[in-house]
Amino acid sequence: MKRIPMLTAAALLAACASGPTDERPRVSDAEIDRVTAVLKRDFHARGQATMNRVDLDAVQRACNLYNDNPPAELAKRLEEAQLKAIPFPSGSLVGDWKRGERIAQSGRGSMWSDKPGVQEGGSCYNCHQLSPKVEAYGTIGPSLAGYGKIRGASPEMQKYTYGRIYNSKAYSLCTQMPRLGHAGTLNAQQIKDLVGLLLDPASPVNQ
Amino acid sequence: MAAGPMKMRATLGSGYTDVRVLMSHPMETGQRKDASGKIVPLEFIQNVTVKLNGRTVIEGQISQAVSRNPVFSFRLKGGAKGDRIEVSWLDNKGETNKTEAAVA
Amino acid sequence: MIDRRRRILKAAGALAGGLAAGLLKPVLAFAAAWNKEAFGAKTPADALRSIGAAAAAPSKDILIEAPQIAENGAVVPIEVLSNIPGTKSIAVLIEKNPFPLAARFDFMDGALPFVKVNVKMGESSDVRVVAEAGGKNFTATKEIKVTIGGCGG
Amino acid sequence: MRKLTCGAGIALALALAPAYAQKSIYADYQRMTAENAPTELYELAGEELWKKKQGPKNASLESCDLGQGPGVLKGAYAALPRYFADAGRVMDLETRLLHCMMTLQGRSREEATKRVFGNADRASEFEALSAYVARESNGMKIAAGRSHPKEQESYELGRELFYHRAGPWDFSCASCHGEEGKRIRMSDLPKLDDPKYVRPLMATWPAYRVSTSKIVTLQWRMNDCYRQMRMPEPAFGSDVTVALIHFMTVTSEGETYRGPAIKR
Repeated sequence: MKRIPMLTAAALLAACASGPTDERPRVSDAEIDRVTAVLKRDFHARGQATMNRVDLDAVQRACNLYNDNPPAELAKRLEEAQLKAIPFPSGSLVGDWKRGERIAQSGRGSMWSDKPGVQEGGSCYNCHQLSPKVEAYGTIGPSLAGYGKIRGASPEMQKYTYGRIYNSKAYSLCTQMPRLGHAGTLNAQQIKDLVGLLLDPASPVNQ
Repeated sequence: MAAGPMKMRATLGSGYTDVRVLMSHPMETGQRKDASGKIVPLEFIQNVTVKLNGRTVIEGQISQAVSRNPVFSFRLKGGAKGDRIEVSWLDNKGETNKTEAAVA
Repeated sequence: MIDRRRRILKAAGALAGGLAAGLLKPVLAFAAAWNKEAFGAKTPADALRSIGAAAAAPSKDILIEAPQIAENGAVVPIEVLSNIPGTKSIAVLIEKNPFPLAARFDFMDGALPFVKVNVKMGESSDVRVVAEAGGKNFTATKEIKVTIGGCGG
Repeated sequence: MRKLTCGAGIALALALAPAYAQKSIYADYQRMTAENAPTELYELAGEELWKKKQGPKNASLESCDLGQGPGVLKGAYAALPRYFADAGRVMDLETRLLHCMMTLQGRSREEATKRVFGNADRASEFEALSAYVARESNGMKIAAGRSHPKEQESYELGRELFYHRAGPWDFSCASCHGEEGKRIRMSDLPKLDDPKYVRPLMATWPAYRVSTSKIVTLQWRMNDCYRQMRMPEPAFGSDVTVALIHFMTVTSEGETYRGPAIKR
């Protein structure tokens, strides 16, 4: 799986050509801190969306600081730390693709308007094509149609796929994909079910 | 909310008078659930009447399939500035409302 | 006035009881003209039968302007014009809606057989228009695809 | 009996082969819904609210200065957000309306902002008033304030916020609105730092939203985006929401305003 497309320097240059105001200026650590301070002043907690969500971790800070294009050495170091923190379950990671499909379809979870706790929502179709039969898919991320058919379901592929869903930043630091396990949006069983959706030969993704 | 405001515009077109009327109405289908999961009861306009200078020229019957806050356009033959147009509606709960406008 | 209503009721195939109720409550008189049977019909065929239009001949003189594809079924604009001389009424049916008959308009002297209205569509469907002129019924259809169904709201 | 829950959720039943064509497949739909939009109902309700005496001072908003002088509505919306010396800050329309409710009508912030976003049954005061005021800028060129240092500051804050990633899902506005030609589910995603996309958008807010049958404003749009970004809630009329609106409005400079309009 390749890196999810993101704001590249080329895209920014192209954007600059169309108008004077759309260039993202480089920001300093101090400016990032100033934005965080403004967010802390202007936002309030609502439901499960508590104010600590405004605080930045090292990954977010690096991506903000370098316009999603951090130096390779820094990216590698942070990716490794993210990878090390993924609690991989033992045994097969291929869950129930039918439950996985429901999770992939739902956009619920982690919003102030959602019930607290883990919901059945991975928002996967918001950004990815999965089952070719489902036409309402987004294009922010790459198409995952045929994901398992192409790659097989070896233990290594299971682990990679699980990890990629749990914490995508462990593989590509500034990907736009949320860290669904790390953020507490999905639990281990739900991620396994999504792995099932992607890898199970019977899953609609692989038809 | 049922009988909210109405708004109408009647303008002289080429050979006809164009009547556009807006109605505030929820047009509930009886299928929708509210935030607490309860079914919102059926509530919709059933009859729409258009009068020109006091005489009925269009009688409409509509169902809950008409969208919330209904917008209708009608065309009346000929017409002259100052002609009085009146549009009224009646819903399944017996609520009613009407509006009047002069052709401009 | 009463003659007028009688004619509508007859055309609409409503029950005589409705007429009596209408006469008793003059303010709400036009309520009686709502064709409960036709609007309650669950198939296009039943609805057409209820408005006396079971046999309608296809006509190119009924013009339906509507988007080929609607982004949201909660609001689908439909514009209908009949060029058939002497058109007295226009009915709009959304064939795949739970209750297909969406609207019916009677046009008297002074009105053109034209209407534009927003309707809800639960799913992609043919929209059928039936025009009545000179005691005969004519029909035309147009398919409208719907991305997000709109009967819930 | 046929399935009665038609439309609950996303019921897709069509082949959208080239789903992402250059010209939106919904162009006809958007044109026709725009022609048949019930926005005037809200403009009417807004006009009533503008003239209605209320609050401890039993005053109307008729002498509210939206930047063009007390009570002047013509062109006011097209020139917002802008700096207001009497408030010492940059304000968008809704923030300014709140300011007038507090100063002219003597209402408390708490009371006036109890219900800033309405529903299909009843629009909020801000929504109806926005529709009424915005209509009076129809046909005028969008020109948000940019000359005062505070205006420059607000614009720059908006630009930084647009790209600032935070929250449990690490999103910035640009996560969804930073690239051309993307969509979320079936919905096209405009690249909001690009005049090409943002100009037609800013020219059509506030708008009647077909999917929810209600009028929506830019303050609502900012609020709901942050909800979907899994962030805490921004305060109504805060510097954050005003700055983002300011950033996008400045990016739309020169576009002819043509709202209130309709959105999907």
